[in-house]
Amino acid sequence: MTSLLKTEDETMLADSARGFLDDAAPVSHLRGLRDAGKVHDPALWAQMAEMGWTGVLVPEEAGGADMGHAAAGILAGEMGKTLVCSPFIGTAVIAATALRQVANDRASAALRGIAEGKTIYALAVDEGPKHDPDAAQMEAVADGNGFRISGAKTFVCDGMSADRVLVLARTGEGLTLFDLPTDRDGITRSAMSLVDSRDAARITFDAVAATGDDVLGQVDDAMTVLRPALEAGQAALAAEMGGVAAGAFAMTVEYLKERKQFGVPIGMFQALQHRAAHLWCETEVTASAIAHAGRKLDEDPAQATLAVSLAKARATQTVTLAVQEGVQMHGGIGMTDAFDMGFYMKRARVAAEWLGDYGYHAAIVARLREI
Amino acid sequence: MTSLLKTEDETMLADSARGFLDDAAPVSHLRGLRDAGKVHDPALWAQMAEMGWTGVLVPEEAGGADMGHAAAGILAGEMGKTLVCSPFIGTAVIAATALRQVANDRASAALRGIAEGKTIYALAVDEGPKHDPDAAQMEAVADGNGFRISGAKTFVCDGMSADRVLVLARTGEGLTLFDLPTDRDGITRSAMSLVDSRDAARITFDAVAATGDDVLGQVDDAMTVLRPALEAGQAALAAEMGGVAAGAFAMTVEYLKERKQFGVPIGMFQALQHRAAHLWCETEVTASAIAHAGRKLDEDPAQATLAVSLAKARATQTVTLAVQEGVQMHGGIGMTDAFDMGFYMKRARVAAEWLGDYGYHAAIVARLREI
Amino acid sequence: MTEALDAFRAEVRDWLEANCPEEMRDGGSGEENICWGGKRWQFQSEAQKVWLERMAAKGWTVPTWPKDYGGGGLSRDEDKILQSEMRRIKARSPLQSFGIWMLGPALLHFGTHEQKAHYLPPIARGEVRWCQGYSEPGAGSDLASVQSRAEPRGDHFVVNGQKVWTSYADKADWIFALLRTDKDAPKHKGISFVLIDMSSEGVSTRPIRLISGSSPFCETFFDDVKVPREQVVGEENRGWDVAKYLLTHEREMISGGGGGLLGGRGVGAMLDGADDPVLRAGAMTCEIDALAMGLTLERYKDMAKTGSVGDASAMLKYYGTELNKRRNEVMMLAGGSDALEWDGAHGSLPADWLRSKANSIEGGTSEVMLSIISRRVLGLPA
Amino acid sequence: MTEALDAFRAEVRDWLEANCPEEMRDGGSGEENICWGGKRWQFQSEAQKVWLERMAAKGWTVPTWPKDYGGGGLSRDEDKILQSEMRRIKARSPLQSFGIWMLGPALLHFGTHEQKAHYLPPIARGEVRWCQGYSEPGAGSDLASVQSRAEPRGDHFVVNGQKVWTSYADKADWIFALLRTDKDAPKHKGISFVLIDMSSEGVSTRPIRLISGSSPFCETFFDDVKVPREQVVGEENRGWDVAKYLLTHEREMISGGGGGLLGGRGVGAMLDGADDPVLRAGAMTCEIDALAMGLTLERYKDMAKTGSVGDASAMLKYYGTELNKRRNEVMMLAGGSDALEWDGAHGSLPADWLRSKANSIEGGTSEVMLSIISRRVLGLPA
Repeated sequence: MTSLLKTEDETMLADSARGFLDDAAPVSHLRGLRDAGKVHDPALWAQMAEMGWTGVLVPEEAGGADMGHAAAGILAGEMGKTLVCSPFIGTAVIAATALRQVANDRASAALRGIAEGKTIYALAVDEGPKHDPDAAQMEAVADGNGFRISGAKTFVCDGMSADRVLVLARTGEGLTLFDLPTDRDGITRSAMSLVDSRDAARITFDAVAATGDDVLGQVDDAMTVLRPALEAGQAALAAEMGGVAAGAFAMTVEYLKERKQFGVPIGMFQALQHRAAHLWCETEVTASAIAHAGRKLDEDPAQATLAVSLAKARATQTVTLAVQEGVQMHGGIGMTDAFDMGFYMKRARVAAEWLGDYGYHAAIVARLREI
Repeated sequence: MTSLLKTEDETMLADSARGFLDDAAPVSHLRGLRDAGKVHDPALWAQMAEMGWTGVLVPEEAGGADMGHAAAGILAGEMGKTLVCSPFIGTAVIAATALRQVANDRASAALRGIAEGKTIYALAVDEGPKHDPDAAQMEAVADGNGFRISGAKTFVCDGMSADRVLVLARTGEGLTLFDLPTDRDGITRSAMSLVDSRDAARITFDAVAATGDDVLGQVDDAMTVLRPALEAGQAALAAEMGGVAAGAFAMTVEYLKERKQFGVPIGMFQALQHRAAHLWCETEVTASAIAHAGRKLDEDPAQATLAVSLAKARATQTVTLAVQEGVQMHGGIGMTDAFDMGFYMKRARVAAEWLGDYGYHAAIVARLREI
Repeated sequence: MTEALDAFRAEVRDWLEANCPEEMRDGGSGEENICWGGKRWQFQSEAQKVWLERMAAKGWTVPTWPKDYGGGGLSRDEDKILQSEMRRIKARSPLQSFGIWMLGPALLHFGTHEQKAHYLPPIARGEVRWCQGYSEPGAGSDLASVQSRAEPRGDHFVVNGQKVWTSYADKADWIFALLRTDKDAPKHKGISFVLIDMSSEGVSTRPIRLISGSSPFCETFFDDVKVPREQVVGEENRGWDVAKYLLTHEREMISGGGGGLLGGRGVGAMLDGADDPVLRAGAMTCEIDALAMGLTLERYKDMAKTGSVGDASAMLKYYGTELNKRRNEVMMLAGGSDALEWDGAHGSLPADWLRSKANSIEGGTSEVMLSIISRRVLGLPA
Repeated sequence: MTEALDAFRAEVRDWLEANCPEEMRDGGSGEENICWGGKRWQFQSEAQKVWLERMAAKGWTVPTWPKDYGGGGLSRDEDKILQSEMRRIKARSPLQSFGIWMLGPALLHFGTHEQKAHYLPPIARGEVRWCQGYSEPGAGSDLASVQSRAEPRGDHFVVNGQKVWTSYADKADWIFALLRTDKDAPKHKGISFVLIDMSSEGVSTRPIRLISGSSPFCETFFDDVKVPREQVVGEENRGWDVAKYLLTHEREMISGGGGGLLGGRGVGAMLDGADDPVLRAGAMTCEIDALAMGLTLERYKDMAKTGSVGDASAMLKYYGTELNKRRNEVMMLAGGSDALEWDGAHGSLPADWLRSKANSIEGGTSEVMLSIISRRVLGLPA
C-alpha cells in the first residue's frame, strides 16, 4: 500500500484548501450562520464546486475531479480544523460513492449535479437514537409497478438543505435504497436544532410513491450500494474529526504558551504539559488510522471495513479528549459562547454520533479481529 | 446507620492491630515465607487466635469475640497494609459467617475450632477462571443415605493449609454446600504457584463420600448459607485491598518526598503531584465504600449486596491504580524483587480476581441500580 | 441527650405539619423552584412567600446561625433532625442564597458585631440578595492577582475595575468583592474583602452567554463607585484570609450537588437493550463511583461535625465535579442522536452536559484542587 | 530505479533460497531463539551458526552499514527489500545485539576511522557482544547525574563506580559506558562515552532479580579498572552528545516491539463467551489502539526515510510501552485465576505482565518522554 505520508499532491491540496478556508470559512463563518439562524451557505458551496471539491469522488466522465478517498479525507480534515459547515460529506462523499456504484444514465446525471454543486444530497438511514442501518424498519410496500414508502427517519444530516435524499427502506426480501427528491409528495421535513448548529432533519414519509427508477442499485439489495457509501462517509467524517481535534489542540497549545497565571505561562506547569503531550500522541496515532482508511478505500475498497471503523473509533475518542482538555485548559473563557472552543466541543459530540458511535465501530473491529 | 467514621473502639482496634503487625508481620514476613517456599505461618496464626482475631465473627458462646464485620474489615485492612499472609478471610470471615448461619452443635464446635485457631477452612467454589458460584457444575450424586462428590475446584485460597473445605456442589434440585475435612478419602490437593506467593490449591474430588452430617445448611439450598459468607468475604477482601492500596500509596508518597532527581525531590514535579493527589482521592472515595459495606453487613445484612459489591468493585479499581502508579513512580527500583512494591502489585492482582473481579461486581451493582 | 433530641424531633415534626404549605411539599428542587429572595424577588406563589416568612420567623432559613442574627441557634444534631424531617415531608428549601452559603459564614467568622447585626438578619429573612465578586478577566485560577482597585479617600473608597463570573449579579442587591486596597503590597497582601451596594452609582452588569446557552453569570463593572470604608470585612488589606476561608466553604457547596446518580432514572431506560459494552461499562463504572462518592460526602459531613475537614475538602470539589462531567457524558452517549438537540427528547440534557464542563473550573479548577491536595494533604514539596 | 530494485529483489530471493538453512525458516523470534553472538556464545544449532556466518559474509547482519566496516552497504530501499524477502520465507534474524542497535550507530556517527575499523566488523560478525552502561543507582531518569568516575592518568583512565540495569552484562564481552571524566564541570559536561573490555581486571557483575523473576539485567561494578584513553568515543567530556544521540535510537527500538495485538490470538479464545462489558470494552479499546499504533509505526518509519523523526520518536516510546502495559492487563483480566500462576495455563503471561511494567521506565520513563514532547515537539516553555 502507498505510504501513509501525504504525497506531494496531497500536501498541495491540503495547503490550498487551508488557504481558501482560512479566508472563506474560519470558525467565525459558522458562528455567523448560527447567529443568523442559518445552517447552509450556498455561496460557500458554489465555491467548493468551482474548486472541484464537490466532485472529489465523481468520475471525470461525469465532470468530477475523481481524486479519491484519501483526497476527500484531506479536504474533510481541513474543513474540520475550522468547523466548516457544508454538506460535503453527505453529498460529495456519501452520495457520490453510492451513485458511482451504479452504472446508469440517471446516476451519471446525478453525479454531474453533485460535481457542479447543483444538487445537495442527504442520507436518511437511522430511525432510532443510534446508527444502525440493519435495523431499518421503514417499509416500502409494493404498489403496482412501484412502492409506497411510509415511516420516519431521524438525524438526517443536511436534511433541510438537501434537494435529494437517499432513503433506506425494507422491501419484500430485504432492504432497498431509494433516491428521491425532497419535494416529492408525502415527504415532510422538520429541522432538528442540533447543538453544533449544523443542518439536520427529521423526515416523515407518508405513503410516498416511488418507482423502480427511484431505486439506487437493486431492489432488496441496498447494501451493495450503501455499504461503500457509508464507509466512505465514515472515513471522511473521521478525517473531519481529526481536523476538529487538531484545530482544538492548536488553540489549546497556543493558549498554554500565551496565557499567564501565577506569573508564568500556564504551559510551564508540568501537569498541563504532560496532558498536552499525551493528547498530541493520541492525535498522532489517530492521524495514522485516518490516513490508512483513505488509502485502503482507494486501493482495496472491498476490504476497507476494518480500516474505516478503526479510523472512526479512534477519531471519536481523540476528538472527545481534545475538546474536553481544550475547554478545561482554557478555564472560564473556554466556557463562554464568545470564545470558539465550545463550537469544537459541540461539533465533536455530533460527529461522534453520526454514522456510528465509538461502540458501534469498536464492535466491528472486535468482530473482524476475532476479539 | 452508624456513621462511616471509625468509632473509638474501632480506632483502638486498628491501632493495636497495626502495632502488632508492624512487629510480627511486616512485608518482610511475606518475603521470608516466599523465600522459604512456605505459604502459611502457624505461629502467626496462633497469635492471631490469642488476640481474638480468628474469632472476630464467632459468637461469644462459641468462644469468639463477635466483633462484627466492620471490625473484621478493620483487621483485614491493617493486614493489607503490610500484605500479611494468613487464612484470615477464608477462615475467620467466610467460614465463620457460613457456620453461624447454622444452628447446630457441629457448627458450634466448628466455630469454636476457628476461634481457638485450631481449624483452618478454605472455600472451594470456582471451577473456571472466573468467580461464578451459580455456574458450579461439580456433582454430588445421591448414594444411599449420602452423596458421592466428583469433580474439580480451582483457586481454592488457603487450600493447602486448610483442615476443612467448604465445597459447593450440584445436587438433585440445586446447589448444596458441604463441609468436609481435607483428608477425607478421594480428595487430592495440588498447590498453585500464585504470583502473590500466597496459598491456593486445585482440589479434585474422586467419588468422595459425604453424609447428611457433612451438609452445611439444607440440601439443595447452598445459597442461604453461602451468600452471607461470600458477601462477608468480599467485604473483608475489599478492606484488605484498601489496605494494600494504602500501603502502596504511603510508600509512594514517601518516595516522592525523599527521592531526588534533577536536583530536587521528584515530589516537586507537578505531573506526579497531580497523579498522586488523584490517587489519594480514589483511596478516600473507596475507603467510604469499604466502611459502608462493613456497617451494612453488621446492621442490615439481608440488604448488603449492593454495598458489598460496591466496595469490592471500588477497591479493585483503586488498588490496581495504586500499585501501577507505585511501580511507575518508583522507577527501576520499583521493578526489582529486592524492593517491596512488586509484592503489592502481585497481591493486588490476585485479590482483584478472588471472589469476583471488577466486572462481576459491577454487573451486580448495575442490576440492583437498574442500569 | 437523645431524649432531648427526640423531643426536638417531635416538635419539628408538629411545627412543619402545621406550617409548611401543601404546595411546598412537592420536593421541587429545580432551578425554577428555588426561592432566592432579595428586594426585587417575585414570589412564585403565595405559598412560597408564606413558607419563607414562617421559616424566617423561626430562624430556620439559617438554622445554625445565632438567634441574635436571625438564625435558629440550632446545634448540628438539631439541624440534622430539621433537615431529615423536611426531607420526610418533601418540603422545599424556603430560601437559598449566596448570602447564606458564603457571606454569612464570612461575617460570622470575620465580621464585627455591628456588621453581623446589620447584614445577617436581612439575609436570613430573604430580604437582601448577595452576589460574589472574586474573579477578574485574565486572572483565572490566580484569584490573588486582583486588579480592581478600591482607593482609600478619607472615610470611603473609590472603586474601579471589573469582575467576571459574578453569578446573578444582575439580580443581586449587594456584592461582596475582593479589591486591591494597597497596590504596592505583595500580591496576596493589599487585598480587602469589601461589601458594595449594587445600586450605588457607577455599578453596572452585563450577562455572559455560555456554550450551554444563557447563564446566571455576569460581568460586573465598577466605575468610580464610592464605598464607605466600614464596609470592609475583617482587616483592611487582609481580605485574602477571608477569601481563603470562603473558598473552602464554596468547595464543599459545589461538590455537594455533584454526586448525582444514573440508576433508577432516565439512563436505565436509555440503556435498556443497549448491547454496547463500551457504553455499558462506562455507565456501570460511573454509577459505582457516584455511589461511593455519595457515601464519601456523608463520611465527610460526619467528619466535619467533630473537627474540620480542612484542605481535604478539595477532594470533594475535584472528584464530585469530574464525576458529574463523566455522568453527563454517559447520558449524552446513551441518548444518542436524540440527545443532540437543544430542548429535544431529553430536555435540558445537552445544555446540562455543556454546563457541567464548568464544574471543574468554577470555584477553583480541578488543577488547583489537585495542587492543594498534593501540598497540604499529602505534604509534597511545593 | 525500480528496475534496479526489482533486480535486487530477485537476487536476494535467490540468495536466501540457496543460503538460509531450513531450520532458520521457522519465524522463531522468541527470546530463546535469538542469536546474540559474542566470544562465549553457544550456538543453538549448527544451522544457527551457518546462517550467521553466511549472512555476516554478505554484510547482511548489518545491511545498511558501510561495506568497509562489515556492513552490506545497502540503501534504505534495498534494506526494505531484504527484510521483506526474509519475512516472506520466515527467516530468523541471524544476529541481534546492542552492538548493532546502539554502539554501531554511535561509532558510525561519532567514531574515528580507526575505531570504526576496529570495533564494527566484530559486531557485524557476531564475535563480540556489547552491553550498555548508562544508569547508576539513585539516578533514575536523570542520566546526566553520572557519578562513576574515569580519572585521566596519562594515557589511560582509572575507572571506579557502579552501573545498574546493564542488560546481559554477565554475558557481554565489552561495555560502552557513560563516565565522569571531569568532576568539576557542570553536570552535562565532563561526561565521556567510554568503551571498556569486560575482561579487564576490576570489572564484576551481579544479576538483578525483578518482580517478574530472573532478568537479563545486572549491576556492574568498576574497581580501579584501567582503560586506555583512546577508547573514548567522540570528544572527551562530550559524551553527553553521544548519549543523547543514542537515546533516540533506543526509543525507536523499544517502541518497535510495543504494538502487539490481541486479536486472532489467545485473548480471542480467552474472551469467548465473556459477558462482562468491562472486560470486553477494555479489550476492544486496547485492540483499536494497538492497530492504530501499528499503523503509526509504519508511518514514522516512512517519515524517517525522508528525514529525521527527531524528538517525535518519544511518542513511539511513550505510547507503545503504555499500550503494551494495557494489553498485558487485559490479558491477565481475561485469563482470570488461570493467569495468576507462574508458568500455569497461560505460560509466561504473568511474568510478561509484570515485566511489561518496566517498559515505561527503561530507556527513558514515560514522564521523560512526555516532557520531551511538550518542550521539543509542542514548544511549551521549560
